[in-house]
Amino acid sequence: MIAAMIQASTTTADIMKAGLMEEIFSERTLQATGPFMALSFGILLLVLAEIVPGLQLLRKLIFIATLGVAGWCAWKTIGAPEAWVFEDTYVANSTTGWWTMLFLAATFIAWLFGQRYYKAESALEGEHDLLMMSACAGMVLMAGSRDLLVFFVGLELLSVPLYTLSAFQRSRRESVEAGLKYFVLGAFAAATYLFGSALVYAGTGTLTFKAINPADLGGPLVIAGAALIAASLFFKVSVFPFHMWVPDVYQGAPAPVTTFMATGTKAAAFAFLVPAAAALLPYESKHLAAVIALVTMAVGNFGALVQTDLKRLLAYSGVAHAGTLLLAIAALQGEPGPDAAMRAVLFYMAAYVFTAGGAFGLVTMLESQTGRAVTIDSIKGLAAKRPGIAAALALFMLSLGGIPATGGFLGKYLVFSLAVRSDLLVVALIGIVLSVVALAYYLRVIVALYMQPEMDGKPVPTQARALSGLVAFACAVMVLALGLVPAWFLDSLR
Amino acid sequence: MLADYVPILLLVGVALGFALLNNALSELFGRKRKNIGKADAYECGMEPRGSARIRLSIHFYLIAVLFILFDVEAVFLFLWAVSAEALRAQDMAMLVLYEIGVFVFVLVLALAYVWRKGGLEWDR
Amino acid sequence: MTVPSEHLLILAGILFAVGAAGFFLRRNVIVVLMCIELMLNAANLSFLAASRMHTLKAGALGPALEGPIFAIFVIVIAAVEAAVGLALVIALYRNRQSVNLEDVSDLKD
Amino acid sequence: MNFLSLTVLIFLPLVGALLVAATPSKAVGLQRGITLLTMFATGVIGIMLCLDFNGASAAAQHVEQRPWFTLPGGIPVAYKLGLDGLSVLMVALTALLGPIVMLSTWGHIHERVKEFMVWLLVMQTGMLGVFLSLDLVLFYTFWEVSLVPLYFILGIWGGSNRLYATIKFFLYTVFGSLVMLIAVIWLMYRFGTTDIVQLTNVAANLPGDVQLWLFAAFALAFSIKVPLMPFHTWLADAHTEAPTSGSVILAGVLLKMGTYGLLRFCIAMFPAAAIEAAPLMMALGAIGIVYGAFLAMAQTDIKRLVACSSVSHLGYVVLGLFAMTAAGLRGGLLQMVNHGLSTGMLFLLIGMIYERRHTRALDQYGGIASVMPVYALFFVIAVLSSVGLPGLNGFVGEYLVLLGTYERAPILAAIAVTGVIFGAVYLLMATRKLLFGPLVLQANKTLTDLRAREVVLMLPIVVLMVWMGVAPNTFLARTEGSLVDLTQRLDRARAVRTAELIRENETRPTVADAEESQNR
Repeated sequence: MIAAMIQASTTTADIMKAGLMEEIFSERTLQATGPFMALSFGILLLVLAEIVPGLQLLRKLIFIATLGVAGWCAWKTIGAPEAWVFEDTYVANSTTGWWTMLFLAATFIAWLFGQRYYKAESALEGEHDLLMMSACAGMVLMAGSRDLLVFFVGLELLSVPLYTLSAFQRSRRESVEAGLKYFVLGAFAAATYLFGSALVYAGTGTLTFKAINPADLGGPLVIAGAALIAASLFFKVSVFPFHMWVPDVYQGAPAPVTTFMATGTKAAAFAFLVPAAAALLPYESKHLAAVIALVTMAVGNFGALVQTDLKRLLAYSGVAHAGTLLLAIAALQGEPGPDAAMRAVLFYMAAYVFTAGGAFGLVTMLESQTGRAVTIDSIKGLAAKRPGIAAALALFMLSLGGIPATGGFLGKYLVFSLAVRSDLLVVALIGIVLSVVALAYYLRVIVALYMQPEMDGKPVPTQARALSGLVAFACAVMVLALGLVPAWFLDSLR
Repeated sequence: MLADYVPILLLVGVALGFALLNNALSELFGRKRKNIGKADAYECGMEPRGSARIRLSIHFYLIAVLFILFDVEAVFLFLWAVSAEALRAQDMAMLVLYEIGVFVFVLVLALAYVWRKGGLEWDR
Repeated sequence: MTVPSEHLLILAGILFAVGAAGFFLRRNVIVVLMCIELMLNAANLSFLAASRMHTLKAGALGPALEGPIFAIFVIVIAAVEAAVGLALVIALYRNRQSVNLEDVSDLKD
Repeated sequence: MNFLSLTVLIFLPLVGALLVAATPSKAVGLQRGITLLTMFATGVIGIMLCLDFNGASAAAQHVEQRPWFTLPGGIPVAYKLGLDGLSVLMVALTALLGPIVMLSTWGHIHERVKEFMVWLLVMQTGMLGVFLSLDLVLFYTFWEVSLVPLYFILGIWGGSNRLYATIKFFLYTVFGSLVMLIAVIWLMYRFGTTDIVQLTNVAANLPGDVQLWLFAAFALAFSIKVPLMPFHTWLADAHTEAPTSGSVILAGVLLKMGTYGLLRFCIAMFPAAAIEAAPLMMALGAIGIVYGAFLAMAQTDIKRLVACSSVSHLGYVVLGLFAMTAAGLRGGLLQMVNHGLSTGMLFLLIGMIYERRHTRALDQYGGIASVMPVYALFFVIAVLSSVGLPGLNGFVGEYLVLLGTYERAPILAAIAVTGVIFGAVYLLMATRKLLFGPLVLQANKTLTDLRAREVVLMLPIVVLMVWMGVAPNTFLARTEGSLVDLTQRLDRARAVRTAELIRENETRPTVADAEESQNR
């Protein structure tokens, strides 16, 4: 439906444009908007399933089928030539195709881990799936948008469901608190974004990146606006100083939602942050961005060092990873250029989605099985009882720490090579030191898993859940595949 | 430039002055008789009973929120309304009609959902 | 007399600042939500002002409609956020009999 | 496909690891059997490959190259393996120690055997990969991957204080290698290739200061691994906490990865910088020799003592390599192998006695030679080879190193010689305390002598020690081609450098010129 609105808006936006009809119903447009359309129809079907009594039973089928169709559409855009549609407000190319695949994967992972997680709210699982799918649609829209308005629609389509999902366990104090915190700060960020884009619009006279006249970029309005937009996006990707909400929300929200937030939201925000920064940020912002990146890495890593709750630890590590990715944004202004940065960020996020997705997913499983928060203590000696789970978790930790032969290493490698190439050598070195700090706490988890005896009186259920185990295994395979045989992925980006 | 605003300022000044003046005058010259009838809250002649802070049923808020949502969605029809003429000028009227149709269909679906979930039932 | 668009932008900026200040200073969730609405409306005002500015600009072909359209989207989103926010507040009140942000602090390091 | 190929050599242990992982965790015998078989096969293949190696040519042999992936910026990363004079001895050593370590685990690995075997085999793959890969990214990958198994071996089967030692070891090494990573990235994007052979040819032409930076980055990583004098603290902890087999791998092969890296990258890739930094590195080496010796003297824990002694021995290696003379380089290479054999054997022996008495304190022993004559024999052989008795391998290496050092820096050579003497002193003192003297303690009277397995696993080492002592050329011959080539590179770099110095002197105005200008 959002697409319909956009069409309405753009049609009215410049009425003098002729042949709009042909354009809207052209092969190109349908291909470009395919994934989003598929998801939109999926949403409608899910609503229908809630209305028509019998359809309830088909809900899961509809969900999976929709993701499948959307994935197929996205797959078709990957090879295809770049398609700019709706007056250059929306683009579909290999990169956005891969981003879409990534969002679908994140959604699917979170959804699978969410099965049988909710007890009191099991009656509302229909709404849960519905909200998740609309959030996914929002991400797709965000990744493809090259226009401030379209992105805003996508952003809200993602955020509003997420507010609701974080507070999904209405009876749990923590869940509601997480939802409220996320909502209040998110709404603030949205307002900031709006005011920023209003200023940019005032300064440039357009909302579409392609239509911006470079001569206008220097103006005070545009710079102020760009700064505000950057701030709001930094909130979404949890960059210092907008990261305080992350640990609380991740800890409080239902674990599947946390999985979804940690992987999908961040990916979507970065998918737009790169082109937006390329279009709006002036060259001078390079060093500022680099500094923010370093501070973020520092805050995240040192924050994580002292955590005992695994969700919080992963949350802080997510902050640190956002900082690392911000290095790529900083390097954007340098020699390698936006495309290289986009590739690096995409690869990094791809690795991160499967790594963090798997890690959070396992936490989800343990949490729902033991019925209490998963801490460093509670996973002690897990390797003896659940070798498979422990091995997967250890692998994910190594990948988060960027040890070679995992996707995490190659992602970090690409980002740091960007920094080195755009002569941010010192920054890269400091970043390296910080990532050693990061290893310290990833190792703590592995130590607890393998090298410490089980705590008394805290039995870990010995049988894994078949489904969750399978998903975790798939994630592990992807992490290794991205680390060992990345050719198929990297080549398709060029 | 800013001088353009002087009339507005004057208007504000006059309004304030008038109100204050009248109050001050009545304070000065009005004669004051105090009794209970004047002291307590005025409610259309009948004396108030019960606390003013009674809790309303949650459904009240629910209906209100739903109303706001569906009401505000109507705003998108304005776009259509204002540009209908120009759209017909370049025979895209039908296209946009379809689009609005899709849009309204979605709203109807949402309404049906709310209905099905009992959001509209008052006594429950 | 005509008010220049810059003044409208300045007014919007002031409104936004007021809203932001309230957001950071007030502790009552409802008031905080109101402050956010204020900020959203500041954004709306500046959109309209900007669009007016570009429409009146010399050599502008036709009215600059992006501003009003964006404003309409913002209005809708504002309604949506109000709905979700109030729902959250009710849920919050249900499980801790308070709408004061200071009482919402189970989660911390 | 060819069965005698490096790919088979590297990934055979990995296959074994997967097989072991597939076995039920109760079937300990099966797991040990598979591991031993794999290790043995790997050893045979490795040795055959090294025998098949033609030492006369400097070119890499048995080369295998396939495209791996292409980095953004169009830089192809290849899966390229090759064996050359710098790596051949290391590969042989690794392949040989594999089965020996495996045999030694019978004595001290009793719980979680399956995991241990898996990690052991993965370790073997990683180490062989480090020595054989000729692609920078591939090398880096193996370099880091080889950390992980040792991390688990130390952390799970280590001593009481293992966690501290484990994390210290891991963070130290990772820090070094991450700094190296930055240099790797820089090199790649500067030259657009990751092929080590090509890079070795082009990187030598970089301007001196750039080379110096890159050299520093690589040298940091490798000197932490070696470990060179200021970075040595992790080693003693790691050794004391590690299980016997862990120590053997650590001393036997893992530390060699550091010295090997110094040779292949720091010296061969950046000769000019190496010449600049040679005095510093040599000094560090010499200090390491003496300092390690003093540390060792102060130890009462026999295992810690040997650990410190290996700091001292690796000092010789660094000293020899950075002397960068024909003799020095050969000595250094040989000394790597020597240290692997002698120190590895010492750790094995200490492990054996520890399995019997569960203490490593020297004062708990004494006079056990009378109850364990065979043990005493092997111990004495190991010690003598380690102190460099003529006729055994240690002597040849140390002699060549000192010879090479003498040509460049006589003083350092002198210091190093004192190191030899100290080494003899503390090792022989330790031997006396351990083996000879009166047999007082009751616990020692009932000690049983070595079993057949323990003898068998040490025999090949002993044979090699004697062989290398009397006929070192069998081994040096294989390194000849590469070393000659390397010396030529170094001479070229020296020539360039001296030319530059001369030019500087000419351009600098002399006193006479100044007076002239005044008179004018």
